[in-house]
Amino acid sequence: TARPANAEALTVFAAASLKTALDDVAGLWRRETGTEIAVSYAGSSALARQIEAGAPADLFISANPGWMDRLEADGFLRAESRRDLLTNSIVLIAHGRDATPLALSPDLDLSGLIGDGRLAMALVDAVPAGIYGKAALETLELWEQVAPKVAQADNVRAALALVAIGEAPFGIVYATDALAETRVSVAARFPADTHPPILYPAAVTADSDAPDALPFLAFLESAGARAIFERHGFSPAP
Amino acid sequence: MSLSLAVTHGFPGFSLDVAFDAPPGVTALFGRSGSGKTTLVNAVAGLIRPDTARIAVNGTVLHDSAAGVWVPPHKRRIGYVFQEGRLFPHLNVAGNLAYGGWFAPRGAVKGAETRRVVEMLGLGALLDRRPATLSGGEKQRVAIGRALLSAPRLLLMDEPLAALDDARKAEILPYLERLRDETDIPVLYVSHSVTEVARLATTVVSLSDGRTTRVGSPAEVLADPRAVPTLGIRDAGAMVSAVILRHADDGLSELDGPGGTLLLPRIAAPEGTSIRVRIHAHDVILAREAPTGISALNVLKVTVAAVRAGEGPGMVVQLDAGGERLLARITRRSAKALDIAPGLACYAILKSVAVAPEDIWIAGGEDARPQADTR
Amino acid sequence: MSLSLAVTHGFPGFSLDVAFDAPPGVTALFGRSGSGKTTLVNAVAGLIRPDTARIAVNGTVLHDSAAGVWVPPHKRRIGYVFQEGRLFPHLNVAGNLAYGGWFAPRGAVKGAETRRVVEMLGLGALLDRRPATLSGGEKQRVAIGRALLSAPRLLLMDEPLAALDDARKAEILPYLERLRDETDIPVLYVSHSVTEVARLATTVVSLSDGRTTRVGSPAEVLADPRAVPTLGIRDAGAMVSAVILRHADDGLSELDGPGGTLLLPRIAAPEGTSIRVRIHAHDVILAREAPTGISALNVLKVTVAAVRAGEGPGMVVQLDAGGERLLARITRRSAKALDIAPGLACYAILKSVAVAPEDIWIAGGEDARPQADTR
Amino acid sequence: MPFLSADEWTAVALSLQVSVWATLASLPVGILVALALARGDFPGKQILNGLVHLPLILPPVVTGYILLVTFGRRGPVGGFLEEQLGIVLAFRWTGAALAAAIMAFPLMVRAIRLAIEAVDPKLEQAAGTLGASRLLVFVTVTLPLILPGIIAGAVLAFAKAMGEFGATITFVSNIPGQTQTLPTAIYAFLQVPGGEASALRLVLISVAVAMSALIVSEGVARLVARRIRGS
Amino acid sequence: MPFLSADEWTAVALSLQVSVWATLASLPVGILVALALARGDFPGKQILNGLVHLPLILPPVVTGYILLVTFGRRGPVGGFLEEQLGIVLAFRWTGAALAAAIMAFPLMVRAIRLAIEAVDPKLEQAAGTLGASRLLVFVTVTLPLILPGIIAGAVLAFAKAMGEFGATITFVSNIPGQTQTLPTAIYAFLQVPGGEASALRLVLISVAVAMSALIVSEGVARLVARRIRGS
Ligand SMILES: Nc1ncnc2c1ncn2[C@@H]1O[C@H](COP(=O)(O)OP(=O)(O)OP(=O)(O)O)[C@@H](O)[C@H]1O
Ligand SMILES: Nc1ncnc2c1ncn2[C@@H]1O[C@H](COP(=O)(O)OP(=O)(O)OP(=O)(O)O)[C@@H](O)[C@H]1O
Ligand SMILES: [Mg+2]
Ligand SMILES: [Mg+2]
Repeated sequence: TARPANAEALTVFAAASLKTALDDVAGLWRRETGTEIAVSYAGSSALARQIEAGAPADLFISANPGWMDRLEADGFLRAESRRDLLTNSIVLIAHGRDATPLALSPDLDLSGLIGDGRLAMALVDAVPAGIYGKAALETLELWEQVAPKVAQADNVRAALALVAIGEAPFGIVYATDALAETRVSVAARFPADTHPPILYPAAVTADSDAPDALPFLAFLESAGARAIFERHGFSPAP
Repeated sequence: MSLSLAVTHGFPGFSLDVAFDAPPGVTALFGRSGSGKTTLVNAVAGLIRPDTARIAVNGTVLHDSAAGVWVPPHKRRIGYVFQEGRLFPHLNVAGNLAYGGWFAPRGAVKGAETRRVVEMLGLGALLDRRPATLSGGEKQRVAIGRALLSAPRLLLMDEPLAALDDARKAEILPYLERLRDETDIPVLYVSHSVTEVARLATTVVSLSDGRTTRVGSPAEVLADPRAVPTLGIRDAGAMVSAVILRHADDGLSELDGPGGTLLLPRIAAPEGTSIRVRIHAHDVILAREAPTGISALNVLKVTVAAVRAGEGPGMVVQLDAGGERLLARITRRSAKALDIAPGLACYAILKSVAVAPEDIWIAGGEDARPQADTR
Repeated sequence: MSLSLAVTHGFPGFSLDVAFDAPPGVTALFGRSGSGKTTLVNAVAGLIRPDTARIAVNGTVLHDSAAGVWVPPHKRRIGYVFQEGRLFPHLNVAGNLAYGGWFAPRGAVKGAETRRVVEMLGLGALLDRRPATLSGGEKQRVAIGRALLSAPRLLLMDEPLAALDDARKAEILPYLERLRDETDIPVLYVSHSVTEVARLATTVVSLSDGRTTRVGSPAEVLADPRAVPTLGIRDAGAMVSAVILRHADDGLSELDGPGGTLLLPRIAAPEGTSIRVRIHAHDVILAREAPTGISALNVLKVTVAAVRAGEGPGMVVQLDAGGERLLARITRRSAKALDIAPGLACYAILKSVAVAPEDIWIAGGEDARPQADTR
Repeated sequence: MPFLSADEWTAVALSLQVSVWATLASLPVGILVALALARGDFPGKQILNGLVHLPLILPPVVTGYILLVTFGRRGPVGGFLEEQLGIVLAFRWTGAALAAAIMAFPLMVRAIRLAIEAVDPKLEQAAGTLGASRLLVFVTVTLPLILPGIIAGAVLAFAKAMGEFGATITFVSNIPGQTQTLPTAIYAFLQVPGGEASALRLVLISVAVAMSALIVSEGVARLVARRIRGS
Repeated sequence: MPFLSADEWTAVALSLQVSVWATLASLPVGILVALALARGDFPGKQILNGLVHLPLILPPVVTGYILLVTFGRRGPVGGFLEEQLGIVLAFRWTGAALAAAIMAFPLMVRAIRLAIEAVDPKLEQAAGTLGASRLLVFVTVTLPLILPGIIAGAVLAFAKAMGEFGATITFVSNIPGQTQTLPTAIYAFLQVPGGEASALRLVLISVAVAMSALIVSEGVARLVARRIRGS
């Protein structure tokens, strides 16, 4: 099949939560190589489906492995190019600048702390941040008590907003989100072993013929890129 | 004063400037198409806001632009029969008729009156129908009924009978006359029909190009030889008074009329009733001597009061008949042959049947119904 | 055959069942409000699909429900003057007038004709105006103009003149007569006015409750004593033929009429022209002897042909005047006094001015304009 | 296995509840605003007009966010409502109804406004001469005549409310049994690989419900219109 | 620092382009469909009506998804269009216009339909008797009379297209310079910490553009209506 007009320009499909970090990395790439790059940010699910439908994406960076697995299984990726790029952690945040730190354990009366408020999360069965959060609460045996109080937002940013403006006293978001929002503070960090690893896998698509695809993928793991990602709160994947 | 008006209004290319005071009763607005009749009526109804206006009905000021008084239309209590019907499409005929009653003072519209109006207008079979399914004349009848049944303090009727056949008109006119005679609701009545105007009007206002050309009683306006050009020659005629003496067996009524006994087709009013008759100028024959052996039953002794030549072959002769004025229109040739000149004593001949039932009406009796005999 | 119709149609509570063949010319539809006139006209226009129909105009079948022929309205080339105007609100008067011409065959509507119609209808000053700003009569005139200027093969006119004043009517009627006489466009003309009908119609179809009660020439229908109840007594009368002999200096025209010389107000047609005159029954006086010294100029020798008593005080007397029929309406009392009976020779007296200009017209001359004298 | 899970049934019921309330409760306001826009002549008319259209122009998330900061418990209006009237909108189905109503408002207003503009003012004048005040003219003449337009507006609003998602979830989140409407449930299914079949099931339900409403309303509108035109 | 970045300017321009095209290109279809729904009497009318409303009922994501699988390069229609006509919609601005047009279609159709239903058929009959065929009646009478409704429908559609997000991002993604419209750009900003200010800037631009269109169109519609009513 024919490629779209700008075949040589690199098109990256990336999960929306990467926008600020990846925009900076892309800027660096442009400065260093002088070549163009366009990044389309949307939900991982939408992007994955678009790749299945023949989208002109050269590179896909997903916010969770699930969609990457599906694309790989159906042969839309160059499997050998797939790698786990970044990792993130989830945190319990509270409204206000200086939340009392909490010790996460089955004994914690989280429900009592929430009171008649809400625990803001991303969709617990659909959106990665929500899935990880629910898994962590289950591991910590806290899910049962807080489940009725969970307000699920359609994405993790909306959950953050609920806590930021004080509509919900607590929320579970990525550490990266908590970092930049001054109206919330971290009350507790969920240990990495309480939930499946939070990974941002990346891979070159099967249809890609952009010569820059693999170099850019490599560039994402370069020290310069890494510094940017870390500045935005991401960690390099193990 | 029943209706007092002073209105000026300008449209691009047309200006209205009318002022008159009319006594109680029916004020007929008469004038050619486009002379400003509907505009004036709309001003009275409050549907347009004329540039300047002073409008008062029975002493109540409805609009006084100088004093800043303006009564909104719904407080004017007006029954307006529009030139174009304007029935409510979502209501059936019964609903349209009842509409005005919903807002009238409690008890103002009586069931009996509704039934009478429905019957008079022949709407009984149409009550469940929607306006969209009515014929042109049926719509107009409903519009008349709707206005009559809104317990109005003022009736505005813009060519209400134009879409109706003569038989239907003959049924509605007596009702309007009764309304005029039995109630004190002033009526502003727009019509192109001199017969209607002469029969109904207490006052005739003739409009031309937005200006009043004549205001007066129909007797004055219609019997004025100078009015002939305005009214149309065919409608010239005089109105005379008479008293019913006797109803004869052969269907005629004998009247004590101007200059002698008048015989007319039976008038449905008791003996002794005063009536008014409009006698068309073109129905009157003049004779030097009383003729005999002719079918015309009425031969009145008259004196020629004035003669006025028209532009064509005709002349209008004003006659004095026992103190009342009559008009006759004859040819110049006849006038010459008979030597018609002011002061001449002669005879006016009039066929009984030449007088149309709609030209006879009760002079103002309280309960006598001015129903012309239907023969 | 010019117009051939057989239509049945049912509405809830009303059914139409009409069939007639009319010769070329104007076919007048006459009948009370709600008698089915508009329904019939709509069927001819193709705006309703009657239950069964066979409609042919000048031999062209427009609708034949039995044969499954149905010509859609826009192919019928009809100029329809609707009872309610139906002007296009988004076009100005000029646009409304021109509308029909856009779809007529190329060159069918001539500029001169447009100018003539605009002038005749007095629309010159209104051409730029939108229908919403026109008076009732102005709208109706535009509607008439729009129909006339669509180069129609058939004209349907549903009470076209009802909203107009007499003077305006008098300007339009001659145009319609000329249309009838100079073109072969058949016209189906709905009217409540006997004067209009008598003047224009070639054929009169009288409808009552959806059924034809009479079909015939106006002379037949209007002079038939039996038609009196249908037409209304005031409109009974006969049509007679006459030839213009001489135009006198005093504004009268001398005619060779039935039973003698007729003197009428000047008729605007050359000497020698054949005309037709409608003489109202109530304008005719009967006399046993020729009267003298009276202003009535016409005294015709007649023989009583038939006598028909009415319900009231009147009788209708059919007269033979030199082979033509006349009608007179007199009181029973006079009939008795004069001993009126079939076979009696007597005199019919008629005032010249009693004959209205609109009751005189050219019998069918090709270029003589039937313009009544305007006096 | 039943066609729908209990949670899904609840979502269906809740969607209906939210949509019906959103439609009915905004109808009077919609009629008033449409009237003001169609007939009124006041300063700020264009601003009102713009405000009404705003939910159409803004991405739903933005509208939802604005609702959140305004009608949330900490928001100026939301706080007032809670303190003074005890009305809580945030995280409640009532809030979902508010969001749906606001998103559907421009559609409703435009339909009603068009209907009002089509009413012949001459009929209203006639009603005025017969003694009806402006309010009564509206109730007895204008309102019946614009009924088809009101129905059309209500149907559009209902359909929009059935499909509304972005503003709703931003404002009231997704709490199963309380604020989880069909569109949210569908959205959730579409986020996970392999959720398409479940989503399709809910889509079909949603379509079936909305279509029934549509067909019924069309029938009613046709009936009303025919009554006005006269069978 | 300029008020907007180059990418953002592109997004503004693209949004305008997409909305104008979505509106103009769907207008003829919208008029036809409105005509069929208002006047037609054919089997499947209710189905057509339902289809038209579908984008309103479905969550935009679903509509976008349906577009993706239908008009995508691998989809049945998309494949056909590309092979036979060389038209590619997926991941092009044309696709964004398609998505916006489809999302706005119910609003446009309803407005036009209401206007058509308000036209007095008696006027169309009159035009018929004067020789105009059904098509010409439509062009010379119906169309001018429904112009205010068409303008209203176009404005609604334009406003909706300016705000359309869910279906667009699902169908054509969010590629800067190619498919990134204002709403999708706003969305992307809202997904990251600190993006609110940028989002707000874009929201203001979007509102300003749509409001200007609104005000102009109101003026035009008022002019047209006044001409019809007669000054
Ligand atoms: N759609 C309809 N449904 C029911 N009845 C109808 C319908 N249309 C007309 N009618 C009835 O059919 C009869 C004939 O109507 P039509 O309009 O033909 O009368 P018309 O002779 O033109 O009367 P007019 O002189 O008052 O205009 C009337 O009684 C009318 O009420
Ligand atoms: N809105 C308007 N703009 C401009 N001219 C107008 C407007 N309304 C009425 N006119 C003009 O004012 C004049 C008077 O109109 P009006 O309707 O009062 O006439 P009318 O006497 O009722 O005539 P008709 O007997 O034909 O109904 C007409 O020449 C008409 O064209
Ligand atoms: Mg008028
Ligand atoms: Mg009729």
